[in-house]
Amino acid sequence: MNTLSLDELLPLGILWPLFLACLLAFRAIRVPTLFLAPWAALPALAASLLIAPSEMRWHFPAILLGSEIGLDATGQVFLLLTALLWTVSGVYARAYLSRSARYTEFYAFFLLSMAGNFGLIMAQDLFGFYFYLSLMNFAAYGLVVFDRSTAALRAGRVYIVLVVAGELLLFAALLVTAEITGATTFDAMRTGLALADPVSRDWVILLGMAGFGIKAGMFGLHVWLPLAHPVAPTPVSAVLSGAMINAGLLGWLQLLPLGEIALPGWGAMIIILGLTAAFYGVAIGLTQREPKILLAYSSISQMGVITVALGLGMVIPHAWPIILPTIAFYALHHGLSKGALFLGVGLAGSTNRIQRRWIWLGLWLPALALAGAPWTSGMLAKYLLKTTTLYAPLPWDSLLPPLLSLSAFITALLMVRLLYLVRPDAQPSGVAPAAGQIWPWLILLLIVLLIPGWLTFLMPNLETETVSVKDSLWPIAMAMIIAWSVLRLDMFRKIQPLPAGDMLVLMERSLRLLYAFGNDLINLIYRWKKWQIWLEARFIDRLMAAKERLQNMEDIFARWDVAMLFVIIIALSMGVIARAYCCA
Amino acid sequence: MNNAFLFALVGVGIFSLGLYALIMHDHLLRKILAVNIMGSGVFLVLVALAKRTGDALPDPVPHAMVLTGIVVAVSATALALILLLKVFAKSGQATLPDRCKE
Amino acid sequence: MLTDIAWGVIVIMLPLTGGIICFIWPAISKTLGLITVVGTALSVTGLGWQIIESGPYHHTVGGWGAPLGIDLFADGLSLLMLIMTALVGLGVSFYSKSYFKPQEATWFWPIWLILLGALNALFLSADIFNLYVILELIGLAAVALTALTGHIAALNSAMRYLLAMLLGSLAYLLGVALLYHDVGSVDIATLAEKIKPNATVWAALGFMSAGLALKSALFPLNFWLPPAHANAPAPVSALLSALVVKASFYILLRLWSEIFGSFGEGAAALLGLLGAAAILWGSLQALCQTRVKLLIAYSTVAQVGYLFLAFPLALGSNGMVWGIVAYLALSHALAKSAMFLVAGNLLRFSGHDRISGLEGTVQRLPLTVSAFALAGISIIGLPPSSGFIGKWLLIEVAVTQGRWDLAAIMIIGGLLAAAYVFKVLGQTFSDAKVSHDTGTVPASMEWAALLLAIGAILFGFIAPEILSLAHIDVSPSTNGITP
Amino acid sequence: MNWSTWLPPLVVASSLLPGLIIFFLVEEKVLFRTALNLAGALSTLLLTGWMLWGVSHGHQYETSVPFLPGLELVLRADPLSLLFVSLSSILWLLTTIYAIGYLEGSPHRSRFFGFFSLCVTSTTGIALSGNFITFLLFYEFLTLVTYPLVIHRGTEKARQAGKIYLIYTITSGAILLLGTMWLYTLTGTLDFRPQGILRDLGEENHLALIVIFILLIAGLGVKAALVPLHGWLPQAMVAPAPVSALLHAVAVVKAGAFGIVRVVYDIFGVDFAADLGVTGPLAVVAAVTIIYGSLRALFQDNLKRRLAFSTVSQVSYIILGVAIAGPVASIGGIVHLVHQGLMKITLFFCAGNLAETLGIHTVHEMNGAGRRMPWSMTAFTIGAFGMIGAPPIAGFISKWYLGLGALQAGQYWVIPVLIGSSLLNAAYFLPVLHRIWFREPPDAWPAERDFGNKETAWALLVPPLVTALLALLAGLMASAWFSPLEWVQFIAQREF
Repeated sequence: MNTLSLDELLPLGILWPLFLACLLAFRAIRVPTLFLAPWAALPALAASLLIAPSEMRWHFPAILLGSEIGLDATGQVFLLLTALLWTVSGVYARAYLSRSARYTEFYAFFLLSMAGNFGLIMAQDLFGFYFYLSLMNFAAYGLVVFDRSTAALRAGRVYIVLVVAGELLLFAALLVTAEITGATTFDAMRTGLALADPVSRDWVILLGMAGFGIKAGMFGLHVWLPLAHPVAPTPVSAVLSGAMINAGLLGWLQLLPLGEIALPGWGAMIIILGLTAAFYGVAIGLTQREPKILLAYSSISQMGVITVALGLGMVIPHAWPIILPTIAFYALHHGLSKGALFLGVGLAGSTNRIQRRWIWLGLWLPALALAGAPWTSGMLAKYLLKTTTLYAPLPWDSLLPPLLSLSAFITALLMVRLLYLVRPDAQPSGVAPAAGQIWPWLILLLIVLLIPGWLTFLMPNLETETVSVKDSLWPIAMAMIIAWSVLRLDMFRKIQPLPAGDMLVLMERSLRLLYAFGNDLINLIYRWKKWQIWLEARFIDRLMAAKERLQNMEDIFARWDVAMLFVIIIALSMGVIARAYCCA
Repeated sequence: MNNAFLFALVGVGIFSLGLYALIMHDHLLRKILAVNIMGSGVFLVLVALAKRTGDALPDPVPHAMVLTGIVVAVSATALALILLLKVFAKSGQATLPDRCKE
Repeated sequence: MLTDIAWGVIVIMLPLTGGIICFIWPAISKTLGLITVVGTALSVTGLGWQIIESGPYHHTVGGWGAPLGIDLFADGLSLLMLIMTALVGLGVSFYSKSYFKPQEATWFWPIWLILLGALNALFLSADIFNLYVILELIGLAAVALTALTGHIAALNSAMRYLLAMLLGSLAYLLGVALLYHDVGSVDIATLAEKIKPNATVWAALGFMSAGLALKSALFPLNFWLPPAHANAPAPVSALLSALVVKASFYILLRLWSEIFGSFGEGAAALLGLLGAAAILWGSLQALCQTRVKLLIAYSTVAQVGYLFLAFPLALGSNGMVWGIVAYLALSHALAKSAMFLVAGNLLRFSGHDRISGLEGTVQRLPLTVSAFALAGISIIGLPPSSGFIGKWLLIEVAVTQGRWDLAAIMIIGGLLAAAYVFKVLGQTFSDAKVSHDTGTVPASMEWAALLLAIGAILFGFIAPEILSLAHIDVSPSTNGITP
Repeated sequence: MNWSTWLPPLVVASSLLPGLIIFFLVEEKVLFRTALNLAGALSTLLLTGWMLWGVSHGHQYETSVPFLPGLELVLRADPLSLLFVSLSSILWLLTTIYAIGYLEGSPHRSRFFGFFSLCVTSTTGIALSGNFITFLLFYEFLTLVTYPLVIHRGTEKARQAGKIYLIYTITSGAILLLGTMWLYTLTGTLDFRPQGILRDLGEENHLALIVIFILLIAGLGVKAALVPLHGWLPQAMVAPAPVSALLHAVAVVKAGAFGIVRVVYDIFGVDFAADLGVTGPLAVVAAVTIIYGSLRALFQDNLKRRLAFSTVSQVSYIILGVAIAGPVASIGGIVHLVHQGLMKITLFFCAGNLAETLGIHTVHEMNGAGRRMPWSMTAFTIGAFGMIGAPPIAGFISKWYLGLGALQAGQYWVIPVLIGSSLLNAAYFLPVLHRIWFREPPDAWPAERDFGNKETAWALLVPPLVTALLALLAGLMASAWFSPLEWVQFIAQREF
């Protein structure tokens, strides 16, 4: 046997959770499997930490239409984030659901989604990617509707509709790409797309943006997020909002010809969409009273910010080598912070005031990080992002920095609102924490705390102190001031929360119209059926009448005199006709 | 128009008369008689047309045919009469119902 | 040497003698009848071998020769008809062994054997006057068999049958007289050689065709057939439908292929038209029936229509079509006799033959229902049955000649046939609800029906051989089929 | 005489003989009948395997016997026929096992299994037909032997369904016959040849050929359930589950679809058909069928009816693939012949399991069925996702090739059709899956049968699991040497 190399951790990262999920089907070995299930993300985590990123690919020519997995630098960051979140959530869920009757079911879907999530990060070809994405998306449905509450079922419905729509848009995008580039690996597809004719390329970009946009919560397609993320069990919210949401982003990075050619038009559109999402998310989020919904809107807003970076990448392809790590880092920062926030909010159900207070204090860390407070990952992420705008052409170079600052400011505002909502003397929400939930959360907090250090260790020439501390301080400070005054004025109480899913309400209304139309159509079909039955009855009547007539006629033919007459007629006409024919 | 042809025409006439009776009369005995008369008509035609050329002797073959025909007609009539008797014995009438499939 | 024996004479004389002995000595009629039928079948084999070995068979009885003597003549076409008679005869005889009550059997066997002899004689005749005599003999035997049960319905239909037969024969005889007057011969070959179209010939054509069409139950002259077939005992219905109807058709075919074919185009068109009408009319009527035997009887009316389509197609096909039609007749004979035997089984089983009362027969009489199904397949014309082959070839001829109308009618006829066959079959599959008193059906009766039906299917697989058989011909006529 | 002439008829006989013998077995001889059935199925499988090996190594297997003057019955094993034969033989084996379990203790089993075997005979015959007349023969034979299966239950409803089935199929048979006949009078041959037999016909025949094409497609379209000729299919659902399974997955609809493939490829030839301008309309009809079937499926509450309409839709993928008339689309279409078979038979098996074990017949009764029958429902889920076209299940591969092929042929309108159909597939399958897995089971099932601690009888459980696994493997291992896709690429090379 070959010696096991570290590289083999890569496929193992996908296969191990899949394998465990399959084992769950067998009742006899369910107990040991469930014992292993929470730790199922460890191989992937190990892979992300131990394997040096490279261009190396694992080929599986027999799988699907030829499959490849590999791990490059960007992928490593995403894998790290994802594996961390899945591990923490997995362990967290063990205590969270310890009394649930559907413990096994939860882990079955959890493991399947996890495998899909890791797989799509590692996949370097469209088939693998598409497969893992589907696996993750469909399995996550089981997690979204896990509670079976009315809200969960509704969220699940919206979720699945959009997932299917996204998958199909993506299917079309991939088809067109494969056709015009003749390639199925992402490297080749990106290069091919860059050289392809603009019309087809535009189609790919449109379909791809929309298809992945659903997953990434792009503005207009974000409606499922505020519904689905909050209703899911807390650990699921964490992975949904922190890890799975990045699948869309990753898809964009893999599919679009970023850094290859300039696409100023698309770039502008995406930047605008991103900015809209960034502000819109916060605006709606601010009105919410349910912390998890607020967090979901924050995700929309943060993904919007990342989308801006993506748009920039389209505008200035030469800056892509800088933008790509920025995006990766931003995603890492956002994912971890958001995960920590969700898990923490889920712990806010304690009735113990002291415990409550500690947890509240703990929540400050990721909240500050998300708001971009100094010496946090947020500050670094936002600084990196702003740096990239320097390369942008007019008008982006002058427009974006202030807008990004503004976004940071309102994010801070949102975080303050969150902290206010989960303040120790507020109504308890979530469940009472157990030890098994707290220590994974604490580890996650620790990681959130350590990232900036890790990054500065990686990039020693980063002059964060001088450049951005000042810059990042003022949004926080202003937010604090405003929050304080708002609290004094008791303004929030007057704001009615907008329904979660905001635009969805409109969409549902139009859907309802469509549904009514469908009903009319069905009625029409039924009426047609009635008519058909009537017609059939008429037809049968006619048939019976015809039958009777036929038999009457036969009776006439069978009369002796008639038959004899026929004999005579035939005898005569035979002769006459034969003659007429022959001698004509 | 020679004699033979006249006879033949008469034969056809008798045939037609028989046919008329076969069609128009309901009583089975009359029908059987009608068939016999038709047969006689055909025989007359056969005999008449045996003289095919103006002056030669008549062809003997049609005469042989007529003899055979008469034998056949006799047996057919016998069968018909027996059937008639049986029908009459069973149904008490000597006519055909219009439709007798049920 | 076997080839030197006058098989043709044996084929006729054996059943006739058997019939007479049965008549005299009723006690052995069943055994003797069976032996005779088997013997006749073997003789047909002998004759067939003779024909295949050394071409068409010609025998002058007593050395007299035409016109006064009796000539026997057999080519491929005749042989095909003889085979048909032998096969159907065998099946029906084995069936009848268990079917008839002793009293009926004493009448059935002698008459049936005489009918068999007459049929064989008909297919071996080459002389239109002899044909008349034999035709009458067949008609009388058939009528007698129809009346066998002595029920009033049977007697009535026999009477009607008899009158129609006599009328048909007389019309035919009148035609013979006219032809003889015109040509001076009754030998078909001579006639074919010498005939010239003139008024007498036209009249003969009219009388003969009408008479024979009446005897073949060509629409609209089919009035006598359904009652006769429906009221006769099942094996008799089988014989009537399979063989007796074919006898008069065979004469028509002979007349047309050798004598009238070249100048009777108009009349042929009329015959074809009536044939087409028969297909539609017969099928529709069959579809309307509520009794199995009547349904089958009307199906015969329809299937006879197919045979008549040969007439308008004959000229353009260089005579090919006669062989096809003979093949189709053979196929129909096997299938239709199987069907009537099935009807007999059903009658025996449930005491009636109403279609609505056939529930659950498929469980109780699987062989019988299979026989009906297989025969039905051939009647519909589904591959690979002989019915399919026959119809395929006929449609092919029609399409090649651009006669789309005929092709369409044949296909529609097939559809209608499917409708009435499955009308019966579907009913047999339904769950048995009433368990009325059921009679037992002897295995030999079930098997006889099934074997005939299987024969109808299997003949589809030897179609090329059969067709090449039909083309054995050295008739001097220009319409003849080139081998 | 050697193996190369004996193998094709042997394959046909290996199901014919058991079928014929079974008819004569008394009802109680369960063991012997089972043994005979399985022996037949296994020998078919074995012989097919042999021919597969042979054909992939370049051997020829052909038998012919004279049938009509100038026409022969030809059985020939080419790659395309072997694809269909393999599918039939594998699914026959599984369906036999399933049927043994399904019909345990029910009446008239000898009759059932007899016709069942004959049904396979005709399917293998159709597959191996080397010319159109042989095809026609087995095609009609199929109609006849499936009829008793459709009306097997003997109820009024069943007979009504049987009647409708016959009206459709026999009429279509007649139309087909007419078309074939016409074709024969024009060409004088009915052989299946790569690139067709019509190349040498002159311009003046083109109109006739178009009409012939329409006749042939109309004749075959009934069995392939092309809209508006699909009416019989949902009616035929009254048949027992194994029959529906076989009808839908292998025998009847596939016979129609396979026939269309043959007509387009081996009678007309793809290029010639495209030149005639007949493939475009055919593609449109197929597309309409795909959408219409899915739409109708959406509104069915009866599970089997829903599946039936799904079949209407899915089978037309095959025809669409063929009608797009490009190499890649053809691969998608032909491979769907196998893929759809595997997936649809899985679904029908599972529907049968629900009916047999729990008495569930409608979608709204399926709440929580996953809890009670997890294995069956897992198989069902795989089948359903396959139908939607989710990777890595076989359906995805078909759709991918169809889509790619349509793009390559410049038929962009096909993409929205594919997307719309997938959307509809999702719309009628996902709610079912939701009910199965995420709803609470009722307090009592409509008619539950006790199987101890198993969810259902082994014979009912194993076949759907195997077919689901095969459907999964056919997609997941699509590029492996043993996959249907690889074989279909081999076929496509022959045609283009």
